[in-house]
Parts: sequence; C-alpha cells; structure tokens
Amino acid sequence: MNDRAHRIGDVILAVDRVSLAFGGVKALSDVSFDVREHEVRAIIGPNGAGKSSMLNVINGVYHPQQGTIRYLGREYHDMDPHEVAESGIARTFQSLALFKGMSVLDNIMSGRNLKMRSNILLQALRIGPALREEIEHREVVERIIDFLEIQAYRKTPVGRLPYGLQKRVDLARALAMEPRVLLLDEPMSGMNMEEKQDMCRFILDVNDQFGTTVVLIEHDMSVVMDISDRVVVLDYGKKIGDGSPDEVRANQAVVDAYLGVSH
Amino acid sequence: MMKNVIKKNGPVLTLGVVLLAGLVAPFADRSTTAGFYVEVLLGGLMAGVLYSLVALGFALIFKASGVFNFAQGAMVLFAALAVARLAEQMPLWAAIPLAMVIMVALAWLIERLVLRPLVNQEAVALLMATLGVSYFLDGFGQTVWGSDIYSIELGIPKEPVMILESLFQGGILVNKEDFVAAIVAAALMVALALFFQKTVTGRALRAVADDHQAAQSIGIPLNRIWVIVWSVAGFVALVAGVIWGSKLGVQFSISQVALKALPVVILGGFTSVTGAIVGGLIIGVGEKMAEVFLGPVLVKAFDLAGGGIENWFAYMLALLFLLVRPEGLFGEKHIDRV
Amino acid sequence: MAENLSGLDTCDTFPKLLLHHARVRPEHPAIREKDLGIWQTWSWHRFADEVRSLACGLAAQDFKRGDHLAIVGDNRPRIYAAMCAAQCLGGIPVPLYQDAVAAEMAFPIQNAAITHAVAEDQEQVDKLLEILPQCPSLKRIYYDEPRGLRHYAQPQLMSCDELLEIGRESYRRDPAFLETEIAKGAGADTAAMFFTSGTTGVAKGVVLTHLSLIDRARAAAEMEGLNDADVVLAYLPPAWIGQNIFSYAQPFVTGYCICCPESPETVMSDMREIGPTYYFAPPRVLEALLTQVSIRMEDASALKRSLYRHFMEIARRVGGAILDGKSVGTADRLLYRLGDALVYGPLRNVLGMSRVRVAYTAGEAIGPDLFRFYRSIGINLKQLYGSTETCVFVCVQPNGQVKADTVGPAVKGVELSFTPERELLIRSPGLFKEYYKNPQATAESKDAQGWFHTGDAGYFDADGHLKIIDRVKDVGKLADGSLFAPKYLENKLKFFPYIKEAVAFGHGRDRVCAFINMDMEAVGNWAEKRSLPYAGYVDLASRDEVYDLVRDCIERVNADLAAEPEIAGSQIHRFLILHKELDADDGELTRTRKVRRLHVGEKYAELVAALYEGRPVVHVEAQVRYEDGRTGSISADLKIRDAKTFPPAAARKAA
Amino acid sequence: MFYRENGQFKSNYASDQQMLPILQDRAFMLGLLTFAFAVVPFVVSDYVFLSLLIPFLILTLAAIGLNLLVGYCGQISIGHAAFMAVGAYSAYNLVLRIPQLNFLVVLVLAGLIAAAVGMLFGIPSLRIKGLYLAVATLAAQFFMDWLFARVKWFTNYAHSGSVQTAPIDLFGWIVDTPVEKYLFLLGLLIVFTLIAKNLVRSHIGREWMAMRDMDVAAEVIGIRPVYAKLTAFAVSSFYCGVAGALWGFVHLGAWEPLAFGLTVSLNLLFMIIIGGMGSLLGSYFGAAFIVVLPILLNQVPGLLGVPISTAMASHLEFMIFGALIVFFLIVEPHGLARLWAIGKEKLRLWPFPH
Repeated sequence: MNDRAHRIGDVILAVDRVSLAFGGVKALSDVSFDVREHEVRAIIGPNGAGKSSMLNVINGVYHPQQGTIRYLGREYHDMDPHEVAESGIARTFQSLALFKGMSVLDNIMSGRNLKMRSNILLQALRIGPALREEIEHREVVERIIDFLEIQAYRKTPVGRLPYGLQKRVDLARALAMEPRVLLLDEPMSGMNMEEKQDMCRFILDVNDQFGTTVVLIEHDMSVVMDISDRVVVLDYGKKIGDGSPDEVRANQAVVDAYLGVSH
Repeated sequence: MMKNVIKKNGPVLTLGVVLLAGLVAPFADRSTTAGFYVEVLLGGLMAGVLYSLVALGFALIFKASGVFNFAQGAMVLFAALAVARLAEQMPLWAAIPLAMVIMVALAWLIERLVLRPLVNQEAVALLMATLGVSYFLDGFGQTVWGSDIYSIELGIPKEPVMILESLFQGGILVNKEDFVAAIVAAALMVALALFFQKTVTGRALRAVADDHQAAQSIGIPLNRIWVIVWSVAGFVALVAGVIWGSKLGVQFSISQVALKALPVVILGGFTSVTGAIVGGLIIGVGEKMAEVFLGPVLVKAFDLAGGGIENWFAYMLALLFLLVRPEGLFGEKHIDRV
Repeated sequence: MAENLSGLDTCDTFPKLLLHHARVRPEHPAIREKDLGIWQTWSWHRFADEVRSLACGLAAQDFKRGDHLAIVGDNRPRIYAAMCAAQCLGGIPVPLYQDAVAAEMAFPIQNAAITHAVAEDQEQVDKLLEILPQCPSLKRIYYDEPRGLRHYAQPQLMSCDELLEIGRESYRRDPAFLETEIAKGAGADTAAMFFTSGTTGVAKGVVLTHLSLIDRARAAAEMEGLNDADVVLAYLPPAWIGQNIFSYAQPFVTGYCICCPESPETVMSDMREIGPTYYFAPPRVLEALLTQVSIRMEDASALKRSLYRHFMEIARRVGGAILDGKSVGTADRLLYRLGDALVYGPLRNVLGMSRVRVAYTAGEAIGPDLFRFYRSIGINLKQLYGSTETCVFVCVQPNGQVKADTVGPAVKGVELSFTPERELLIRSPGLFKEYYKNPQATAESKDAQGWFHTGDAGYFDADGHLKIIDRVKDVGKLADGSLFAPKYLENKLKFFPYIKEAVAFGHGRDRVCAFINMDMEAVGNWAEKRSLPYAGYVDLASRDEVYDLVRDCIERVNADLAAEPEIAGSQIHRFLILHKELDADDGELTRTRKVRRLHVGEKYAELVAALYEGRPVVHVEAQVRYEDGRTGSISADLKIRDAKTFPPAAARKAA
Repeated sequence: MFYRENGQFKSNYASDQQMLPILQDRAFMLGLLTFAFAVVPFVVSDYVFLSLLIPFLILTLAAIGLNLLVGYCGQISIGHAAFMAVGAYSAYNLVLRIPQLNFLVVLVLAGLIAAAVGMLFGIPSLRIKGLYLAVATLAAQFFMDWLFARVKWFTNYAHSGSVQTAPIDLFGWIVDTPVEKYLFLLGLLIVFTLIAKNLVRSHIGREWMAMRDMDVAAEVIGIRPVYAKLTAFAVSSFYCGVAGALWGFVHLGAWEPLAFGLTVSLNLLFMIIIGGMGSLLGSYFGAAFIVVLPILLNQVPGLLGVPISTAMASHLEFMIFGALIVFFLIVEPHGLARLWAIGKEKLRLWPFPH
C-alpha cells in the first residue's frame, strides 16, 4: 500500500452542484465533489443523508434537477443507466439486486453483456463466433469467481446463498463489466465482522490489482476510514465534510452529525 | 406560468382536445342531426355507467389489495346467473339478497383460498391467479346455475320512450330501462362514496389502500379488510350483473363484456374511484361515437365486412393513453427506488 | 501395461520415469486440476515440459545437486512439478504441511539448511517470511499464485512464472544441460525428505531414496494391477507420505492421472465428478463420510429410511462375502443385487466411489464396523500397514482375504519379525536411508541387521496376516495384569456418529475410564431434532440428555468387549464429556489428527484424577484458542457418569 | 437413483456448457427421440395423431413462444393468440398470392411478419410494466380479431370469412397423412426447441432474464431495455406466428374468424403457468396437459360409468383449469417443470433427501 499515493491520478469523475428532489423532498442539495482515478473514495453519512441518491444520480437511475456530472472530461446531465454502464461505470446495490432466477455463474455472465458482440441469429444457432464468445467470457468470469473465492457456488441459484455471499456475487457481476469506476452501495451492510474483513480485502484487491477507481458508500464509519483515500460526508442531502479520513475525523460538523448533536 | 401549465399537463390537454374533436367531428357530416347525436351520446353514457360499475369493483380491489382482478367479469356473470336462477324459485326481492349472501361467501372464499396464500407475491402472479379464479367461476357458475340464456325481469318497461321532442327535431329515443339503470348506478356510486367517507370501515379501507404496512401497524386487520373489499366488489358485480342481465339476458358473454372495465381503469387511473367513473363514461361515449360515426367511414374506406370497432376501440384508446400518461387520468405517479 | 512397465525397469529415478512417460504416453493425462470451473488437464508431455522449465529455472537460480527445496502448498500441479524439478537437478524436495503454523516450519528449514522454497500462495509466503530471520539459509522463495503479492518487496521473492521464464530461456541456451543432470541421478540417491509429524516428540526428517520409493510404489501397483487408466484424487496434504506415494510415486511408476480439487470446500463434489478408481482415505475421513451419511439419512423420509435400514442389514450380512467372492445363497445374492440398484449403487455414487477398484485405509486402526460398512456396500476397501520410514507399503490385504482386524500379509519384498515385547520389525527395500542429521535416532530405530523397529505391537494371526494392537509403549496392563489396548477401545467408541474422539485411560489402574469428545455436527443435529435448546459447544456437552446418549454408546461397546475374553477387562466404567474439541493447534492431536494420549493425560490430569476418585463432577478452567486465532478461557463444571459393564463372556460360559 | 455421475467430469467449457451435461440425461433423451421418431409412427392410431399429438406439438411451439416472453423476459401477454392469427393469415395469403413459395419459406415469412407485429405491440412495454402491459396485449388481441374478421382482403373475400388452406408441399413431399404431419411437426418442434434453448442460454437469454428478475439492475449493468424487451417480443411472436400458421395449415385446414380468440391466448398462458414459467420443458408439459385434460374429461367419466354431457365436461374443464392455475401459483409457481426438476434432483441425490 506504500506506493498507493503516487498511483492516484487525475480527476476522473466530478459531481458539480447537483440537486435532486422527489416531489417536494430534497434528497440532495448542491452537492459537489470529485473522484480521482485509482483512488478509493468513500461517501459516508447517517441514514437518509442522500448517499444512495448520490450513487443513483452518478449512475443515471435518477436525473438530477440541477447540476452536472463530468466523467472522463465529458459533461452530462441526463444519461440512462445503460449509457453510464457503457462508459465504464459499474455499481453494486445496497439491497440485493441480483437476478434471483439465475445461477451465480449466469448472474456474473450477465455482467459481460456489454462485451458480447454476436448477433441474435448466431446465438440462436450457437455456432462459430457465438459459441467462442460464450467460452471466452466464461473464462473471464471464472477468473472473477476465483478472485472472489466463490468457486463452490458457481452453479447455485443466487437465491439460495447466504446474504454475505450474495453481496460477493453482486460485486462479481459489477467486476465482470471491467469498469473503470466502481460504485459500491454499502457493500458491507448486514455482514458480520469476518465477512466485512473479507469484503474490505476484496475491495482493496480490486483497486490494487485492476486499478479500478472505487466510490463507496458506507454507513459504518470505522470500516471505511481504513480503506479509503478520501471521504465525502453527507448529511441531510448536504455535503458537510470532504477530505482524508483523518481530516474528516477531526471535522466538528461530521462529529456532530454522527452524534446527532446539531439536530 | 401558462407555459408551465401546458408543459405539465400537456398530455392531458392533448387528449382533451382529441376527445373534444371526437365529440364535435360528427357535425362535419351534414346528415347528423343534433337529436341523433344526443341520442348516441346518451346511449354511450348509459353503457359507460355500466362500465363504470364494473370498473369500480376493479378499482376497489386494486386499491385495497393491489390485485388486478381479472375475475371481476366472471363475478358479474356469476351474480347475474345466481339472481336469474334464484328468481325462478322466489320473488326478486328475496333472490337479490340471497345472491348477495352467496357473493359475500364467495368473496370470503377467494380471500381465504387464493389471496391469503399469495400475499406478497408479484402483481403479475396475482393477476394470473385472478385469471384462474375467473375461469373457475365461469365453469362453476355454469355448472351450478346452468348455461342457457336466462332473463332477469326487473319489472321496468323495456319499450323506448321519446323525450325532449320539443328541443330536438324528431325527439330523442331513450330506453326506459337504461334510464333506470343509470339512476341505480349513480345512486350506488353515491352510496359507495358515502360508505368510504363516513363509515369506520370505509376509512379503514382507505387507510389500507394508502399504505398496507402502516395500516397494519395501527391495528387494522388486513385479512378482514380484504374480505370486505371483495364483498363490496361482489356487491357491485351483483348490481352490474342484474342491470346488465335484465338488459341483455344472462349469458356467458357478460363475463367477456366486462373485460371492457380494463381500459376504463387504465384511462381513469388504477387507484382512483373517480377515475373509474369518469373513465367509464369516456369509454362508453367514445366507443359509441366511434361505432356510429367512425365505423361507416372505415367500412367505406377499407371495404370492411361491417364495423364492429367498439370491440377494440376502448383498448386502443387505453393503449394510446398508456403511452402518453401511464398513470391514467387520476392515478398517482410511481417512482422506483433502488 | 506389461509392455509399458518393462520399459520402466531401466528408470531408477523419478525424473527418468517422467521422461519415460512423456515419451511413451505424451498425450495421456498426468495431472488434472479443477481450476476456473473445469478440469484443466496436463498431459505427461506438458507436465514434463513444466518440470523441465522449472528445473532449468532453479538451476539458473543456483539450486545445486544435494540442495533441499522446501515445498509448501495444497495439491497443485506446480507443487508436484516443483518436486520433480528438484529431483532432476539431484536436489531433494522437502514437502511441508501447508496448514502448519509458521513456527512449525522453522525446524525443517533450519534442520535441512533449506535454501530454496516453493510456496503456493500469499498465505504460505507470509509464513515463510515470518520465519526468515530464524532461517538465514533460505535465499529464494517462489510463489505460484501471485494474488496479493504485488507489493511485496522482499528480495527473496520471485513468482513461479518468472522462474519458468528464466528456465525456458536457459533451456533454449543449453538444452543438453538438463539431460545430463537427469542422467547423473541414480536410484540410490535421496529422492525426498519427509518430516514425520512426531507422535513421539520432535519432528525427524526421514530420508528416502528413489530406489526405495519406486520399489514400494511398483510392488503395490503390480499387486493391485494399477495401470495408466487409473485415476486418483489428491486431497490430503502433499507433505504426508501417503498422499505423496499415491499422487507422486505411483503415478510416476504406472502413468496414471492424479486430480487436484478446486478448493478444500469442494473436495466432495470434485470427488463425485472425478470418480477416482484408486482411493485412499485415513479412517478419520471415512468416519466423517459415514457420519454424514447417517445424518443425511436421518433427514430422509420414513420410506427411504426403512429401505436403507433393510438393505444395509442385507449388506452387513452378505455384502462383504460377495465382495470377497465367497459363495452366497442365490436368494441373498438377488436381494443384494436389488439393494445395489436401490441403495448401495446410489450411495457409492453420492460418495464419489462408484468407480473405485481399490481403496486403502491406513494411518491408524479402523473401527471394524466402519470398515465393514464400506466393504458391504461394494467398495473394495482394504487396510494397509506402513509408515514414512517404510515407504508406506509393508502389509496390504490381498483381494478376497480381507479381515476387519488385520492389515494383511507382507507385500512382496518385505520381511517381518517380532521382538519379545511383540514389537514389529521390518526389513524391506523400501526402508528409509536415515533420519536426517540424526544418527542417534537412526541407530535407535534401524539396527545393524537392517531391521526397522516400528514401535508397533502386534502378531500374526492363523492366516499369517499381521494384526496391530497399538503402539508398544501404549499397550498397557490393568492393575490385575490383563491387557489394556486404549486405541482399540477408542476406535470402537469413535464408530458412533456422536463421538468424535475418545481417550481411554487404564494403564496400571484397576479399571478403564474415558474422555469423550462429542461430534458437534451429529449431536447438534440430534439435539435440534429433539428441540433441545443449547447455547453452544460447552453447554451442549454438559447436557444430561447428551450424557445419556453417550453412555448408551459406551454400554454397547462394553457389551461388545465382554464378548472378547482377552480384553473383556477393558470395559469402560466411568466417563466424562470434554468441554472442548481436541485440537492440533493445542497440541492435543498430531497434524495427522491422531490423539496424543500422553499429552492429553498430563494436560487434563485433574480430570483423570476425578474419574478415578469417583467424584460426580469436576471443575475445569482452560485456555482455548478460537478459530480466528484469539484465545480465551473456559470455566465449566464437567459431570462424570458411570457406565454399565458386563460380565465377560468366558465367565458367563463357565457359569 | 439411476444416476451414476462419477467420472463425468468436464475438461473444457464447451462440454461444461452443453445442453445435457449428464450422460444419463443424454441417453434418456436419445431413447425418447428414437421412440418418438421410430416407434410412435407405427403404433399410434390416426385418432391419437389428429386429436392429441398434432395439437400437442403445435401448441408446444406456441407455448415456447409465449414462455420466452412471459417466463424468460417477464413481460406479461394475454393476447398472444393475436400473433398466431397474424402468422396463420400471413401464411394463408402468402400461399395464396405467391403459390410457388416453399412452405418452409412461408412459415419463416409468416413468423417474421408476426414478429414485426409483435414488436409493434411490444413498444408499450418500454414505458409500462406488468399489469398495464396486459392491457396492451389485450388490445392486440381484440384489434387483430377485428382486423381479420372485417378486412376482407385478408380472407380473400371469402363469403363467410372462413378460409381454406392448400395442401402442404415440401419440396415435392405432400404432407397430408397424420403420420406425415406428425413427423413434420416433430422435426420442426425439435429444431425450434433447440433454437429457443440456445437463445436462453446465450447472452440474449440472460438479458431477458435480467429484465425479468430486476430491471433496474439490468439497466445498470448496461442492458438496453428497448433491445431486450423488443427482441423478446419479436422472437416470441415469431414462434407464435409459426405455430399459428401450422395450426391453420396442419391442424385445422380451414378456419373461421375468431379461431385465434382470447380463449386461445388464455389457454397459452395456462400452459406456461401449469407447465412452468421460464422453462422450455414446462412448455411441453403445459401443452400436453391442456391437450389431454379435455379428452380425459370427456372419456373418463364415461369409462367410470357416470357419463356427463359435453357442456358439463367443458364447464368442468374451466373449473379444473381455473383451480389448477391457482393451485400452481400458490404451491409451485414454477409448474410441472419444477416438479420434474425436483424429482430429477431427488434421483440424483438418492438415497439422501438433500
């Protein structure tokens, strides 16, 4: 980890004065922050702080009323989720969003979707390129399975797996997209200590081995502080802190938000 | 400001313009007299009232339990059959309450045997379950009550009367029975509205409709509410069945005609009682208008073997509406949270 | 096969055997590994290439004739390739247990002054790096799996891929080098060194020559008719001589294929897929399998359970005899056939043993019922006797002459004899050369006439089959002078699914008492079935219901013992259920999971005393190590119960 | 119980991903196919061909089509008979107007036309889901019913609106005896089943299932809803179009307006619910069930000595279907196919329960 600091590159993703409201309820107001390439960037905050909304905005699920997102130098306001996915941003979900009718393998394979090229006719006949493609991508997926240590479950329907493993499959599916930026929505929620440690290790390994930029939401502050390079703190839809873990820890507003003093 | 209003309600305004155009268009043809036009309009409204009735049953159930009740038509048929066959054995005033008892029993059974085991299932699974219920009721009704065509005699004269002769040239031909039916239906709706607004049960029903979990947490028993809702839906079906049955005769096709309620609720918005009523009227009128005024034009233009466009008109209308405003006229917009 | 073997006679070292197979059956699978979801296959040709590159790489890294190469990792093709690569250069591979803690690795490395090591992954590398300060000889560590090692800056580290690249390069420059090196090797050279786990104290490096390993591997292969169509699943530690014989020496002799499972969790399903034809399992594994069978059958429907019971009864009656080719009545034969279709066949299938032709068990004595179970369902399970010092194969039960309580006659080439104390002596071409740098120990166990003193007590039965009772030093006498063989008792107890481990005491005392370790899985399942609430291991172990359950098992053993006059005196009078599982990490078991009875007896001396003092309860406070490495202490009151004993059968007869 | 899987290991992905990875299953399938092709034609009466096997084969094809849409892609349709109608009338008109076309080409073209219409009616699925979509498909049903009943061109100005088909000519092979029809349909069905299987285990199939299971997540991993849903509608309608053409040409020979009415749509839906949503095998089971049940209801009471009227049989049929739908939705939402799969799993694990 010693050489991590100098691996971190330029700003890859910038959120600029984004506001989002549902009906009359403001979920985000005027939030700005940036993410540098190869870093682990955490967004923390108490429940209802707007963390998930923030990810949903980045990822095109919600369209903000105001503000823009700049990604790889391109500015966008309204992008559909699949366009975001095509541009190399993947994510996992807080509440499980796996395809529960499919096996672990198929779930992860579906993450390779964007890279699959053969047309429907070739697939129907399963000849030549279509078959080769299936096999090539299977190999990639197997490496991810190996990486996340879920070999024993590859043919199991995801619904039958315990929660912690399902979270791992969710991560695997996102990794299968070979993203440049990986958004993780509370990857450690509902896990026991051991599972959390495993997940931390996987996240760091991903960041380290593939150079993937990680944006991570977490409710539990202590876990995040160990693994992130920089932290954004949200509270009631507003940004109240931004900086290195140590800076954030020392920030009075953050402390108050977590202790509930100011409310 | 004005611009904003137009932008926001654009789809609704557009539809309004289209409907208005539809209503006015017939006058382009010189041969249409005002009297005939009003006659068609009234005819459409009458049919619309019946659609509204069935749609009301639909909307009630959907609002309270999230079930898209495909069996509403079968319930109408079942109720009509029950009344018709019971009336052969006893006077009508006894047959109708007895049929009502049967409908409540049916509602209870459906809740018990179908809905409760399927609670928390996806909406589509529930829809298919009601399809099953619909099939079962069709078969069961005809097994129990017989499958011939029966009549319900309400004692209202069926012959048409001429009204408003002074206002329109040639007067307007109105079916007395339709007239009574419309009044009954309207009365029923008022009664239901009062039931929902004024009674404790009604309020509980609305609470359940707004939020299942919240309702449950303040101690409203969901299962009992559902039985009540299905009973009310059974009651509405009974009224619709009796009116319809007396008009067309009680036969299998009633259950199919009731499929018209679907476009009605789409148009009105699934969760809205008002929507069911307004939607029913719009569909009723639109359909009649289209059949009478648009039909011949189509027949001529495309060399058709007869018009019959009312079979699909309502659906196409609903479909177009869906594309423009999926939540319907009075429905609530739905946001997916992730 | 005969033809293939005949070509082999000139091959007196493993590298020569490898080249032979690469020549004779280049495309035949040598080793498979389940990796990335499928069985990746290495033909003999490809395997030989890998070995060649590794060897050249090692040579380029200054690994020389006579050097030792530590190898630590799970069963992986590269682990085995590395062994052979070292041998190609005249070096000596020293496989180490992959689950050993770092401190345990230090001794072998210091002892053999190991210079090079091949480690499987980050976990093993970490351990080696931890002991690096104590092991200055260690200059180079090669790792197979680079994951997590990117940022390790230690100069000793190098990936196997890099090593292979160096090797390929140097092979291209000088292709003749390796040929010469291999040719220099001779059968009398040291082939490998295995550190014995040390039931009896400090580990010793057992030095084995090519000749001895190859001789024993071949003798057994010929006896069983093994050939290159056989398949073996390599799932036990490669550092254990048994696994090494089956997954290295014997495939090199016969050319058969070994298969490495994907991960320790998938062994069962991998075994089902592969369906080995030649199988080895220590009694402990067989027992665990049977426990699983029993538990899963308990969950089955009543119909299936009664079907299972019915046909298992038939199997118990005639299954063994049918397997031995003895004459059995037609009716029974038909019933067995039916049972085979309904129960035994499917059972073998789910156990992954449908294709097993020869299965061995060894390492410790096996409970006779356990042994008969496998044979009765048609698995040709046989006992063998041997040790690291003898290259495993000393005695093997020949087909058709299998008895539950003997280990069979001597394998071809082995001479057996006994000391007056009934200690078994062995002379065989497979005997080890010496204990590494330990002439004293070598002299103690190998006498001038070349006899190896096994430390095991036993005798020949009427058919000339060897019967092992126990370790010489463990065979004791009760106060009245009658025979006390604790292991024999313990094995009988362990056959019950609820009992995981037992430790019997009685030497020099008037009667026998025992510690019981319950099987958490089986007893937990049993408790759940009876909706018996419990808070955890300690709580469950102290339940009266569980004590009753265990007492029942003990009393059945006592009834059995009563029927055998020689040991009827060993019936268990009192017992207690231990508050924790015996654990290798606490020194209570060996790494091969044998009970270290003496150590346990000393560690829990107070409990033993309580057993004999007749106290109904004893307080215990103990340090325990949890799975995550933390330690904590347990304080509990252990109950002690009496068990019913039976008058000896002989006495009864007399009366 | 019959499974002996030891030694059946896969050393490459192609064999790991094959359709029937277990040897015993392959042997069973081979036996079944041999039976269907080489034994059935010789032992089965014309009555069984005409009233059981031929409708079964065609309905299976249609059910597979509907299953691809509903079971795999999760888009409900209550109006799929409309696409059968499109297929049937397209084929009728193609044969009528371009007589030299080979029937296989006609089938494909009819399927393609149905696919185009299906995509058209699938467009609402991009904006609306579930219940709402059911209405859109009903619109298709009623509109198509009307179109083919009223627009005379489609029926070639036939007086009663009913149409009569020409004999089927396949490269000179006139498919007209029941056995020939059976063999022809069986061959077609196998080909179409293989194609469907290939689709559902390729990435297009995973896209469909992803849309079905969790549409937001599907979009987030880059699946385009437009593409996934419209291809499902297209392929599904293609299958139903072909099935419709076969139903008209091979089974009915002549048909009247409303031969592809709402009842047919609902029957298709029942087939996949009872048979198993999201399972090709389920389509077979469902179709077999729907074909066999009415016949059983007509025959069994008579055999038991309590004859019932045809009307009663039909009412009973309605009740049984209705009750079964509810039963399956409650007890086994994945239908007969799941029961089959469970049974198979039990046999694989025998004698263990799990």
